[in-house]
Amino acid sequence: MTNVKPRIRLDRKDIKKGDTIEVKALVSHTMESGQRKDKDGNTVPRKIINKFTCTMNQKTLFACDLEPAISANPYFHFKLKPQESGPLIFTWLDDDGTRIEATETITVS
Amino acid sequence: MRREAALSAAVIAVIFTAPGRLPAVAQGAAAPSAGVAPIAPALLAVKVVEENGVPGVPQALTEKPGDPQAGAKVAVDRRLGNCLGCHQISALGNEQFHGEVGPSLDGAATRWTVPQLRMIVVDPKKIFSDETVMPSFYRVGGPGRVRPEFQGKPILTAQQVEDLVAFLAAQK
Amino acid sequence: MVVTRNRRQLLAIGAGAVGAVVIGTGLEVGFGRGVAWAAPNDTTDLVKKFTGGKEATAGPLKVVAPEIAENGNTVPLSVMIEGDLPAGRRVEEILVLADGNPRGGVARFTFSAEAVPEASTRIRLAETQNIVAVAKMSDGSFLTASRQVKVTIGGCGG
Amino acid sequence: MWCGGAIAQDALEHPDWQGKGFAPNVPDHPLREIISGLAFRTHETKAMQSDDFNNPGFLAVEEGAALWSKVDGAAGKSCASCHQEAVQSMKGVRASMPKWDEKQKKPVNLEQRINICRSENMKAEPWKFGSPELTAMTTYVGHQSRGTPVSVRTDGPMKPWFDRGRQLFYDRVGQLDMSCANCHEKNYGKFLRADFVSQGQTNGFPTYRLQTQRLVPLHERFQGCMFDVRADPYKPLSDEFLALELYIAWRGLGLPVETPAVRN
Repeated sequence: MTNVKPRIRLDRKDIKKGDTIEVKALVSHTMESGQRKDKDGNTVPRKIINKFTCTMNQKTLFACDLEPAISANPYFHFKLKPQESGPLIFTWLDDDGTRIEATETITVS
Repeated sequence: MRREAALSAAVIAVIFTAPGRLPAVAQGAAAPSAGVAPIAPALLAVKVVEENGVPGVPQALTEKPGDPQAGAKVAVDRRLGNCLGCHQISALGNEQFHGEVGPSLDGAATRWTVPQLRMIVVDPKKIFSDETVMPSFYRVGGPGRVRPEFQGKPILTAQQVEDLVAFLAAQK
Repeated sequence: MVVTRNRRQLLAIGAGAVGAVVIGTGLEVGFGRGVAWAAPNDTTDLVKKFTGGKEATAGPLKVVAPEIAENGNTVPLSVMIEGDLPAGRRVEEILVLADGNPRGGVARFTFSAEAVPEASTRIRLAETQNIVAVAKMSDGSFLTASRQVKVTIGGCGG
Repeated sequence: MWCGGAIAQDALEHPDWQGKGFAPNVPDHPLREIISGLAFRTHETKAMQSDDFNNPGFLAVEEGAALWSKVDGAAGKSCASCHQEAVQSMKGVRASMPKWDEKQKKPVNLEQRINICRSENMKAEPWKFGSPELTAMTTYVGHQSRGTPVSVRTDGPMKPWFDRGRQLFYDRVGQLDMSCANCHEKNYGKFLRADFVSQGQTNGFPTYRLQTQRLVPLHERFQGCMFDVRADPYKPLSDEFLALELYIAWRGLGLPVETPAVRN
């Protein structure tokens, strides 16, 4: 599914300092584990998203290193307490070097 | 447990079909000649004997006696008997998740004789009814569209049937 | 009717209970003694590598997952801190492992000071096993928690 | 007949499916109560379906939405060129599928309808069954009927197809000698090992399956069931599966479309 944009949902985008934002992130990916065999008995090579990060102003707020034990279409739900306004940049890194990015801007007052 | 209706009509004394491999394609259900109960075609060579109105297979299918330990494995293995798919069996309490489609097999040997247990494994439709969901484990033919790799083969081998019967005979 | 549990389950329960004190002990109950456990994977080594051999203690870390997964390929999982951490201590990372998969690694979450130490995802479990979480604290100490998830067995033989 | 004991369930909880359906409002219906497959799933799975963000099936809804307005084929058209906004134009479409097609002289399902549109109106290559594109579009169009009760026609020229479908539903096939009815009519609401058997309703398809971790079209699910009873499955979009799809849709008359549902 090449047309699919990653899905991001923030429960709110305008917050006061000290407040918590809930973030959900979902991306379309088969997360081929490298342990599966195809019809002819050949091992299907591993191809997974191996890293997910959420950064702001060059600072990593939340990250996850993924192993093949993460289900296809990786889903994350986490909470941030951002101290400043700006774009939250979400990045998914594929084993093959492909980078998927999404941005959501928040305001902290 | 109530025994479901036994045989539909005429007493089946002996059913013999050619041993060994049978034609792969289903022969359809409409084979019986006039006056004979509609029995599933192409039963493997087993001798069915009715006792007190209930059919059974008194003669073991193999010379080697059944091994209840091996039979327990047949009951568990999802590619063999897969008995746990539908039945609860306390003797296999180490195995997770017992199905509940059929009755518990605890005490099976107190409800059925060994020939009857063998009959149930070989072709349960003879004892229950054609409606039973339980597969016939030692029969070929009958149902249609069998996947090529299973055509002409029963679900269990004769030895696996004997092992399973030995296991069931121990469920008292 | 007597509920018979297999050795593995009993041991797993034991591991959970003992693991509530010190993970070293908990894992030894699970992996040691040469018990008939499914081939131990690299979970123990991964924990050692993560902690540098330090002891991980029970604490407010919690693993949330269904007791029985409807399907092992998509199991909802959350790790979180329940209750308050001692002042000045913050969770920097949480390592998540599955001790019955071909390989133990599942995920490693990194939390900045601007993140709540809590995350959810969906994971693959090959069979009934324990999910083990180890949290690295800002003061260099480690917390641990585990949770057994039973993975269902399908009815059809195929 | 069966006794549910602790040993069998291994702490498996029976989902609370009873009373979650409704009585069929046609005579001679084989089910006392029509119940969506959702009622047979665990609360974690229900929760995944009930939140449109958590539900990974929405990845396909979004892909379908993108394809809807993508020009393809010699006619230089997209779906949107003729049908404008799917939210309005496709509402209810999925609920009445499969539907009689006068030109083809047979019923067609949603996948076939989409491909007929592609080849006839867009002059584009039909999508292959099971391709991400066809499944995504089927999901997207199907989703526009979410909440609409299933209401297939089974009279007139559909009648022989309906009868054929019913026959297929009760036909025992494969080495395991089983029919759809053996499980989904006689034994729903029971554990088959750890699989909790549903009525085999189709109102959620294409469905995101936890097992395959992707959207599964209905005919692929049919194939899976036949394969598991060691039968040689019919081909997707074959007349047999079309007839079966029609008949099972009728068994679920009145169930709201849930596309994309989440199932085990």
